[in-house]
Amino acid sequence: MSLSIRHSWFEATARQRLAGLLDPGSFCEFLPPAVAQPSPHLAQLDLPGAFDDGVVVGAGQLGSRQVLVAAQEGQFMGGAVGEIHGAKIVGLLRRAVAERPAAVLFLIDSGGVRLHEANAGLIAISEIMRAVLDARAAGVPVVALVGGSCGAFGGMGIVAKLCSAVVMSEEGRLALSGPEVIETVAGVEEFDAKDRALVWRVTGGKHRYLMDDCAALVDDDIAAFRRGSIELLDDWQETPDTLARLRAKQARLQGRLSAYGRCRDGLEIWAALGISEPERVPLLDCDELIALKEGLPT
Amino acid sequence: MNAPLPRVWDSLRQSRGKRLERAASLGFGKEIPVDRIIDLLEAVIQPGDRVCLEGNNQKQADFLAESLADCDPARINHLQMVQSVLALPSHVDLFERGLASRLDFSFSGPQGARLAKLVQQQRIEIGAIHTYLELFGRYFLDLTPNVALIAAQAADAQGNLYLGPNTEDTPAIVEATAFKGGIVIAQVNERVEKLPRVDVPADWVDFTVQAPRPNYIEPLFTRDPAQITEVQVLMAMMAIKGIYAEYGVTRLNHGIGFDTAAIELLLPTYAAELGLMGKICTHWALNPHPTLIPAIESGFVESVHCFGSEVGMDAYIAARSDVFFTGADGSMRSNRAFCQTAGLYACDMFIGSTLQLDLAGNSSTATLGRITGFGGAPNMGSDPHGRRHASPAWLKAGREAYGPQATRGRKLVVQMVETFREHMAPVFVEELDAWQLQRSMGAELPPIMIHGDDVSHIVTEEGIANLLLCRTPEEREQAIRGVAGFTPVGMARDKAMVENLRDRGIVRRPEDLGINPRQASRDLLAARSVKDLVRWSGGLYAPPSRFRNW
Amino acid sequence: MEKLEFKFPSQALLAAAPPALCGVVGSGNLEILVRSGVDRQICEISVNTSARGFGETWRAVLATFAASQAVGGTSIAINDMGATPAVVSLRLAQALADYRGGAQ
Amino acid sequence: MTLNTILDALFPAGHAVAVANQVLAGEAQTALGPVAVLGTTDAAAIDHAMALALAGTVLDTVEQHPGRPLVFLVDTSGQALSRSQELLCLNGSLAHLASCVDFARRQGHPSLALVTANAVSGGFLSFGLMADQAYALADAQVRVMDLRAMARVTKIAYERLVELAASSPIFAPGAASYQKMGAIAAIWPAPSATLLLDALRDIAQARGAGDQRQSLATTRGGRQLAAGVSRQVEHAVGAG
Repeated sequence: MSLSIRHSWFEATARQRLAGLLDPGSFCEFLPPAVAQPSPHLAQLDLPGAFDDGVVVGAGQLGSRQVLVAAQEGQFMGGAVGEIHGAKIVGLLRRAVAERPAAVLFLIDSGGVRLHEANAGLIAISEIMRAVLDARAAGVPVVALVGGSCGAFGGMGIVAKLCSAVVMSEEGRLALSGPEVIETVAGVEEFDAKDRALVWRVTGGKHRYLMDDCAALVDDDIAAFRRGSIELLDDWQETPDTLARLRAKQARLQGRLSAYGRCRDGLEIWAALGISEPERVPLLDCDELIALKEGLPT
Repeated sequence: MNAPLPRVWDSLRQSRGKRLERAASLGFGKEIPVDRIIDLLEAVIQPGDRVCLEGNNQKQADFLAESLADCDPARINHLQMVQSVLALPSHVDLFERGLASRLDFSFSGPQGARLAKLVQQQRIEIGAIHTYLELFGRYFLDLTPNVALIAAQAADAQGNLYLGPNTEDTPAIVEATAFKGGIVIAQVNERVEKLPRVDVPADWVDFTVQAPRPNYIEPLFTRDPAQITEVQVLMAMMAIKGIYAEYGVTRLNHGIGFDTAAIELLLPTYAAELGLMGKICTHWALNPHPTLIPAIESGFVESVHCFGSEVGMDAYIAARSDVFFTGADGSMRSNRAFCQTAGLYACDMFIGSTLQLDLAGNSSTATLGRITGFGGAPNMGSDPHGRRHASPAWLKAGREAYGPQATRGRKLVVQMVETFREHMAPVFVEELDAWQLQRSMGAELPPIMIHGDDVSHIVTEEGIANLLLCRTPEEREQAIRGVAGFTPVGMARDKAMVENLRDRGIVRRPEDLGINPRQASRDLLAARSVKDLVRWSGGLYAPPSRFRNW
Repeated sequence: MEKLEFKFPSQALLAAAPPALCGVVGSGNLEILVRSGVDRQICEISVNTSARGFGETWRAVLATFAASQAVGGTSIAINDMGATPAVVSLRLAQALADYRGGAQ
Repeated sequence: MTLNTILDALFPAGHAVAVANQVLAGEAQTALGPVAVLGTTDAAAIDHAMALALAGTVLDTVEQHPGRPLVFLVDTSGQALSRSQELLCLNGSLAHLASCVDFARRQGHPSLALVTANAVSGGFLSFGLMADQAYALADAQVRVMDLRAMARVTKIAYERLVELAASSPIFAPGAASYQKMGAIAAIWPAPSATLLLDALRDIAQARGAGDQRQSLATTRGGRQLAAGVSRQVEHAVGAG
């Protein structure tokens, strides 16, 4: 059965994702573990660090295109951004401006700021935001791949949406505040974080795809992320933002807010989009959902 | 000589009649309005009654439990509760509020800590902590309920009941109560004109009440494959190759932990590659574990009889009626009493996990400050000396235990544990916490779940110890130390003796079984997520929301 | 957190190789970095672990590893987040295999 | 300090700033000419409507007043916490706002942010920290999370965090930490037209220099590692 040859992106480590995403043997790591130091800030708080501080950066090839890559490790401190972690990503994006690779692939798997290094993390995310926009302004597409167990939350949710495009799996989540945070502050009636089906109807890949918040939806499979990224870059032309484009985006966001601003569940929006059996959406496989979206009235 | 006093021979029937009269005088018919349930309970229950409150492993008569707890302790008190599982806060409220004083039960799970406190305060008298079969047995001997409060899926106008897939303990409870002058009250989720099938006939049921919300069912048997570790995969490989294959185990029961879930998920992959399809794991006494779906779909499994059902499995079970026991209506019927009997007498193997093991192989899940009980594990995890039918696995184990001239076989009772639990708590200990618990509770026996003399094998990440082949208590102890890894118990092993046991095949390492630990990859699991299980089921399995990530 | 340093005599590993990393510093898990060391007859191991008070257990697990495998001439660094000895042993075997693989 | 007090102090030559839904928009006069004034008040929790209103003002300024400086007054408690906001991808609207501020920079609009009261995480990221330079009033609260909440989430003793916060700007809340860390250019004792003018001149002079926060952090001893690590990655030899 084909199930057994699937290599889940959700489950894989950052290094396993890179190994399967890039052309075999093409990856070369910058600042690899053997020459790196774990975060001194974690050590100060009596916590063990990781040699790569939870992010792997380097260069490689994707379908023979030269690319730069950054992959966050969701299993280490929730992929959260600390001083070294953030600085590695910033350095990679600056390198992209100088080197002009075919793309930067950003494998996001992060809850946002690492609280143990809160200020360093927040500022680093701000620097990453500026650096992503600098790379894009230099004509280098930055593609966010979101399908890890930590999703893309907090500042990393903002970073993902600053990228040229987002490729997601159904398992991926993309949002600002985590459901647990909303539940803690606003109560379980506002958001029951344990109702995982609801969490995914609000933040998951399928909903984001139906709402055009991600450009491509792929299966939870490393090979599918690879195919999805190659196909996306095949057709991609990175062009600088213009006033007209930002105005159009502003209008689209305004329109969407007035149309769906009162909705509280993906089911309501999907029905409003013209999907006849919205409750079936979570059960559809990736191809079925893509076909469903193509058939929707525009 | 004086004439003997005339004895009344139908006092139970008379008592039942009076209770029913009291109910009738308050205007109650068979169908009780939901807002008058407390009036009914106070009318038919008397102080000192033995009351069975249906609390199963999964299905709970939760509305009746809460209603009973809200009754007036001045009118209802000194109840003797008999129930298999004490799972809900309201079950303990009965004792805290002075309605009940004595308890016979099997398992308390989440209420274990509150229960222990009540015992220490001497506000509860525990008759005994039973296994399921013992408790059911005593329902028909000396613990027969005066009143049974049960849960059913639906009732029709006559009062016939449909129990749904989670039949569980209901048939045993109703049979004991209804045929010994007792009163049976059922909470139902719905009233329907026509039931899918009749599980309990109307004349065994005195009253029904439609509960304000469906009875609670705990998804107790759903294990997310995503949480299975490589170490569990390694142990599962060892168990399959070193025990299932060698004994040809076809009839079995599994525990509910991740260790055995790993075995279930290796059947379509690793076991199939070893050519074991059709040779092992064909007939099961088991709840419908979602992790068994890939093995069923691969053709490994011929039959599964269930203690209860599992949330989300109904459509799948209905569509696989060759495998599961289903009624003419297509839906499943489970039965804990029969399935426990199958587990005790008809299975060749029980395999499960535990929290602690001592040097004699005794195991316990008891921890200090909690009285959790046993459930059904000791029934399944014991060698029934009354068994007489033979099977290859049973005979082989018997020859290992008693020599080539053995006149009986032996059940395989396997304990499968990692040497350390989380937070580095060693599983192997010199003395079980159960002994300290016995002392602090003043109990007659320590709460040992599976006795060491019933255990045939222990599987850890370090290897398999075959206790059947041990000939002296010393050998047994060293065999256990020999698989106890880096726990203090393991490090205190006699290395030479363990190596000697290894030469005799009593202790076997992964490499002795031809297994390289590095092959133990999660890639071997037929499903690595709950979503994979849904895919295997062809979309028939509908997991509860908390197990989804889509 | 506790820092532990060990040196074990071990049969010399034949070839030095590029560093190899295995595992992740996640809950109940650890990462192991294997590099070539100085002394061909010694395996040096340094451990950063979140769990205090298990020095002797670490010594036993690592000594068993160094005695059963030829790892002389390697320097091994471990960052640990509460892995059990079973996981530690498995990761050590994987890390060593990765390191040896890199030598070919 | 009321918004009007702040506006009067910053723009004695005159200002016309309207507040709607906690979002301010308008213009003011300075010795360097007119500037656009925008931002949030009363510890606004930024939601879609606020983010889009701010982005709209930025785009209007770019279209109607090429080169006009943008002055952001920042008072935000973070982002709106609700299911309906997340359902419409709140991070997307915050990203849109950030990209509009960045677009204005590329179109030659100098930008300055002044934290007047609160600057917290997501709300701060989307516009305050996107400006060319950020400043803070002396009593402003700048942080990701207060130490008690941080202790709860990280399960590190509050007392230990307080002790470390005294010496480490890495996680200690406060504008001074952010100044050391390179994200706040200077702390102003009070809103001042002179300081504002100086700042606008500095920003105009430094145009095109790019994001200097890492090197500032090194100079000020706040982040000792970031600049070096980024440089190492930027210039690592890409050998296989």
